[in-house]
Amino acid sequence: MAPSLFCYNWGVCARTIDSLCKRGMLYLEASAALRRCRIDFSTAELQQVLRTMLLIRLFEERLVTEVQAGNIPGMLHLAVGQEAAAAGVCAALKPEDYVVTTHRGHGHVLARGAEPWRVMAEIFGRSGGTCGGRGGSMHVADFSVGVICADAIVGGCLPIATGAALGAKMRGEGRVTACFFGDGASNQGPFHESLNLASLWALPIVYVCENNLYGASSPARETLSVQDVAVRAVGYGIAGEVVDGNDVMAVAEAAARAVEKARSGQGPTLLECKTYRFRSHMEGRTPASDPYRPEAEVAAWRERCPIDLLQGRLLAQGAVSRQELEQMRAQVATEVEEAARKALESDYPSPADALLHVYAGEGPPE
Amino acid sequence: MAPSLFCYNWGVCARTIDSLCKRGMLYLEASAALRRCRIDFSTAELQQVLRTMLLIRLFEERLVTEVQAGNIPGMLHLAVGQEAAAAGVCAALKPEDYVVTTHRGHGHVLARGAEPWRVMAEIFGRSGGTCGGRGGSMHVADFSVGVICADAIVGGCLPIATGAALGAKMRGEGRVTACFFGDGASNQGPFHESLNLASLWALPIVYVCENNLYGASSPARETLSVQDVAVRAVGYGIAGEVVDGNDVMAVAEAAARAVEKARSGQGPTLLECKTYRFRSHMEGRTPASDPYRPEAEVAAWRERCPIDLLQGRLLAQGAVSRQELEQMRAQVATEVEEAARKALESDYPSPADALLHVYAGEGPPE
Amino acid sequence: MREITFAEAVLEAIQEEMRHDSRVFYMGIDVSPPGVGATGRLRQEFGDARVRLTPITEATNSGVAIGAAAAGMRPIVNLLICNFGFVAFDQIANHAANFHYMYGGQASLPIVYRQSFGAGRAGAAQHSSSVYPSYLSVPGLKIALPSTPYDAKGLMKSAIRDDNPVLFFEDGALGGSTGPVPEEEYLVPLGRAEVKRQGTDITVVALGSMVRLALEAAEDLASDGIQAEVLDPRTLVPFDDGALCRSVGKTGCLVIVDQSSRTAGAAAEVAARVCEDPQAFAALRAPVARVCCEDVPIPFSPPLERYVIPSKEKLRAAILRTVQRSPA
Amino acid sequence: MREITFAEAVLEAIQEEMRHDSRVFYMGIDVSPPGVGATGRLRQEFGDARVRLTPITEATNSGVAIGAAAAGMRPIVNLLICNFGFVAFDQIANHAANFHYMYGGQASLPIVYRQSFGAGRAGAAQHSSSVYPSYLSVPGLKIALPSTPYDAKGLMKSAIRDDNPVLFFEDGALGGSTGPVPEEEYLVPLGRAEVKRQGTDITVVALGSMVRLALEAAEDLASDGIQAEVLDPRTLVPFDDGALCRSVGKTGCLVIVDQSSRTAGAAAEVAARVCEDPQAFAALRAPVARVCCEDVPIPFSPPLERYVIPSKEKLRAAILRTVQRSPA
Ligand SMILES: Cc1ncc(C[n+]2csc(CCOP(=O)(O)OP(=O)(O)O)c2C)c(N)n1
Ligand SMILES: Cc1ncc(C[n+]2csc(CCOP(=O)(O)OP(=O)(O)O)c2C)c(N)n1
Ligand SMILES: [Mg+2]
Ligand SMILES: [Mg+2]
Repeated sequence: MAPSLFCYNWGVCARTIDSLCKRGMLYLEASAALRRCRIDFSTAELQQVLRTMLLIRLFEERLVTEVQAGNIPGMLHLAVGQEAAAAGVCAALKPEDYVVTTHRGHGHVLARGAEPWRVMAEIFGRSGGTCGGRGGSMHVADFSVGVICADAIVGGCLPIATGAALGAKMRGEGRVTACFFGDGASNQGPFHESLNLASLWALPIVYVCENNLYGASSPARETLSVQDVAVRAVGYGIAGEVVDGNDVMAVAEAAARAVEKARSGQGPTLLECKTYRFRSHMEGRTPASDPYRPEAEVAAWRERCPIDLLQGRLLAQGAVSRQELEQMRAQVATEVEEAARKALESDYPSPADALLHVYAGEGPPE
Repeated sequence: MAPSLFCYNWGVCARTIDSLCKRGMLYLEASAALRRCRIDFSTAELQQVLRTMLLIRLFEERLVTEVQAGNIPGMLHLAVGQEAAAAGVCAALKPEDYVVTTHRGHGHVLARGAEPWRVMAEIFGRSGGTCGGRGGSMHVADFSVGVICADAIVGGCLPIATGAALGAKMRGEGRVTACFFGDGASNQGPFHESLNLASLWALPIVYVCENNLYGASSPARETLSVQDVAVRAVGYGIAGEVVDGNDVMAVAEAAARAVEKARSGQGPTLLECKTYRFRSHMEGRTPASDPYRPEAEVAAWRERCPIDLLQGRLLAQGAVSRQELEQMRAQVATEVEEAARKALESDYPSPADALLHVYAGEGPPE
Repeated sequence: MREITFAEAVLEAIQEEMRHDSRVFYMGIDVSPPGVGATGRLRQEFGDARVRLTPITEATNSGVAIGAAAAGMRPIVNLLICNFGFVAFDQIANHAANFHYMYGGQASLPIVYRQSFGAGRAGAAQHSSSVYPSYLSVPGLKIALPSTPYDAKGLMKSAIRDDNPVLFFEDGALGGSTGPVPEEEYLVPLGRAEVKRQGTDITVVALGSMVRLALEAAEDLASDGIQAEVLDPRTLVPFDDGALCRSVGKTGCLVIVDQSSRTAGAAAEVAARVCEDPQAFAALRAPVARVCCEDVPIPFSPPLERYVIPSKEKLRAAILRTVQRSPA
Repeated sequence: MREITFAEAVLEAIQEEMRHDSRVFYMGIDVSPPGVGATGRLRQEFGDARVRLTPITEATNSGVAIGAAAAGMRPIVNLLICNFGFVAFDQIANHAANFHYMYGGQASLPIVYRQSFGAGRAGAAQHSSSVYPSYLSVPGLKIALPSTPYDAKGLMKSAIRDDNPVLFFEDGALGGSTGPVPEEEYLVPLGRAEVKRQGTDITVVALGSMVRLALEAAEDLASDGIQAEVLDPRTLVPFDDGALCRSVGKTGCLVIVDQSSRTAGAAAEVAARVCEDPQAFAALRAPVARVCCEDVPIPFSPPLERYVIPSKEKLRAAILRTVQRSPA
């Protein structure tokens, strides 16, 4: 039987988010709860986290250009605005840990340290991509950095992540698995089944729900029967926690607690990051400002850009100067430029290779 | 958004059950909480409920004889010991309400007033059966008494019941749906998805979990990550309640509350009845006293036979005499005898009829 | 006659049937706010109660339709891309398909499950499959798969009026394609194939967007003196055996072009039906050919994807090979 | 040679492979307490960590196997009756099947999914299906379907050692049947059919318990002067095309007897393979016959059930009809 500890850590800040979310909006200034985190991070660490968020942002903004230039086949789901969840959670992981993600996974694989050009090449369908161009934007797995699944069936990744955690536990490797998914996915059956199992078996896993308030065009208020996904932890006797998902320090702190718990054998945590995507569900399909999202809501969340929040805080603390920030941004921009160039130089895979790798350990099917 | 009322009504009695369940056992004498119910039922009603339980019991005991006589093909799952949940919940329903059940559904369809001989004929595979012999023991649906589904895929009946509730609501018929399922089913994805949806749409449905502490040979303590299934109501913002499932008055009272709530548009309830089956998961397969269940546990629950409990109470109250009880039992025994006779007289369907009814509104497939 | 798109035609069918029968309702994860997009239009006309936005729970949505149908409604469920429908496979194959039969005909289930399918748009392996073969072996389901706006509208109306669960497969490549659709009401019955082009030398059975491919290939080959007959089954269940066997009886040659996998795809069943029919078999003068998706998950990268899906060139080659193999 | 049951043979295979490779583990809803029954024996030997009792969550169990395999383990998942496996269809068809390919070969998934199938025991529609055709059209899965204890053990061992998801279908009618199984270790490779009886007049392709039916029918017919060759594919994916076409090339007649549905069942694919192979097709002298389950959900009542499933009489009739139709 799993430990039936339930710590529904919902701080002042989260409560504010909640009451604002109820009205479909969120206005939030730096609160006491936000400031509290400062002490736990070194300046170097914070700079690293900021750099990760910047990389994700500029990488994805580049994708907007590239999709317009016709370089990206298929569907493209960006996480612009949600960088704090990716950067914060991954900051709490070790290199040997596993990450499982979804159709909206560029940020996660970049935060794990994948080579940006290979991720971009994958999105372009090139042979240099992390999956040799077979997966594309929705499937940017990169096993070399522990991202062992990028799954585009909503809810489908949770059992797989749970299995990775089981495998790690059985092998006694001390690895933790972080499983990213959306608010929409939290209504799917596999969410329920996976959390039940992880609780029973005290698996080393952190379920990270990026609650961006929408599943495609569906508002969570019409599809999710509770205010907070995290409250569902009660139903599995595990820890649940809501954090401000745009506050990378809050995310990192909560993630560090959950990861530590998982690694020390105390089982899973359900960590909910309240956040928002600045762009459409999918590039191209719907206008950037979706008809289903009130303009004021979008604007309010844009005000709470996770990158601006952290930069503002670092500046206020005197931990960085404006000049250093500009320098960092310029470096990252160059890196992204370089990634795009290299990705575009990579060839398309040769057509007949399509018949390879259907089965492991074999050539093409006869 | 659904009403987020949560009333986790866990009375003295339930708490006792809980702590005993934790040790895999339950000893319980009539408690204050049990006695409290008395006032709400007329003697006539209680006698009716008792009669229903007796019918189910004697009917199923007859099936044991019949299976040994070779009259029952296939698998046979009995609910001997669980009669209070069926009788109590159905006592709270109106004739036009819907009931959805599982592989262990004889009690539910009988409690709804199905003709016993037709249910038995179905179990024997005869043409007089409620489904003409096509369903058998695991599928004893009888639409004439509102049992519109008897489903043998664990968890599969919950979405269907939810749909019936939606249909009733859309048609504005004021019907309530009662959906029976087991503790095992509560871990399946459709449980989660269905409760979420029913909450969002405030559907007129009562989810009745008969927690008999085992799913086939699996103890709930190894497969269910929480003590009480009902606590999962929290995750959907609906009411959850645990009752002593062997106390038919407690069940009926809680069910009446939940049904009333559903009928008046206040949405679903998750009602958990703690109970126990006296016999094996399946007749024949494993010995009657299963190797996986401690003998003392079985004995303790047998002490708490729901029929004995109610009879004892009625006698203590002076609401019935021993003689009346014996008379009732004799009447029911005759009824069951009659049912078996009639069922055995019913022909097997003629083989070529197997090709009928694949599609509605058509003859056999060409 | 006016021309409308395939997607419009399907929507019109739903709209008309919803007007015509108040028991018909729509549910799915794709329902937009009132007024926005196609489903938004439906929502505006019929209200939130009859055009229901659901959570992303395909399994439960499919089961809810069963219960609602048993309670007297006539639901239409949109599962969107057919790979998502696999999440609901149990509800459809174990529950919906068996319900009427298992309960001895006590109730019928008038349900339409919409699903889109097909590759060619870089959707990768989880968004590009053509999964109807997996349902084809499940008795109790009907399966429609139209190739034109006209058929789409007529079949959707029949599907909604049918008292059984009907899987309605929409070829993703056709959504924006246009074709003539009369203003006045009509139905296309389930179970009736259509010869989309008359021919004498070879029968090409084609489904969905493959019909257009087949028609183009047939036109090309006409100049080589080969007259291909293009037969569109339109529904896979019920299947119009008569039309198939008549055509093959006439031409003596059979090629099937289909987007589902070569192994155990829809083409296998078509081939089997011809080979077990004594007349059709007797008429068959050359081996049957299947032009299908290669037996691989659909790859993302466009050059790879193009390589594994059926093309006019592959079809043309298969037709030529088959005709050449047939002793005149 | 000693004789053991089919069920024992499968268990022995699992036991041996678990001893041989510590990454192999077992999970399912059927795991009994240590010592009780077959899985209880496994649990006693290998402990709770390697023989894991799960909740009744087939979808998640199947997905957990994917993750565990990606993390270096070699899981065996028991889904029990194949209808329950439909609950896991998404995880198997959308995830397990695509994983290796979609991620460009970065990882392999050595998983065995056990499922039992078949009618004849009054299990009714939700416990009697033979669902392998639904997976047959999904590339990326292998499918084994043994007919004897010998094959069961040898194929299970190969399946466990294979680096791909293998669906292992066990015919429910065979569990208690016995047959010779050597004490010493051996493997039966995936993808190799076996001629279970030599014959010259007709090829009978049979799967699972239908092999015994076919052998009996063949013996009966031998006295009528008809020599039937009984071919057991043993695995459906990979499929031994060579063996099939060789046999039909020799006999010129083909009957397939299978418990899955007539429409789009395994028999359709077997028929299609023969009809598209130029040599085999040229040899074919009579229409192909399918002796399968009727296209109905399996009814509960035994007289109804017997009517819809394949029988020796139906097979015998089909063989006779086919041979009579073939011009000598
Ligand atoms: C099973 C399934 N149903 C539907 C879809 C289509 N779809 C892709 S993303 C998406 C929204 C998912 O919402 P959420 O889980 O909140 O993640 P987000 O996109 O917001 O990151 C939908 C409906 C899908 N991919 N899989
Ligand atoms: C999806 C599925 N998996 C497994 C089974 C086999 N099975 C039949 S009943 C049962 C136990 C169900 O347990 P529970 O839900 O607690 O109901 P109970 O039998 O105790 O009434 C199992 C595992 C099934 N019928 N369906
Ligand atoms: Mg979301
Ligand atoms: Mg139970």
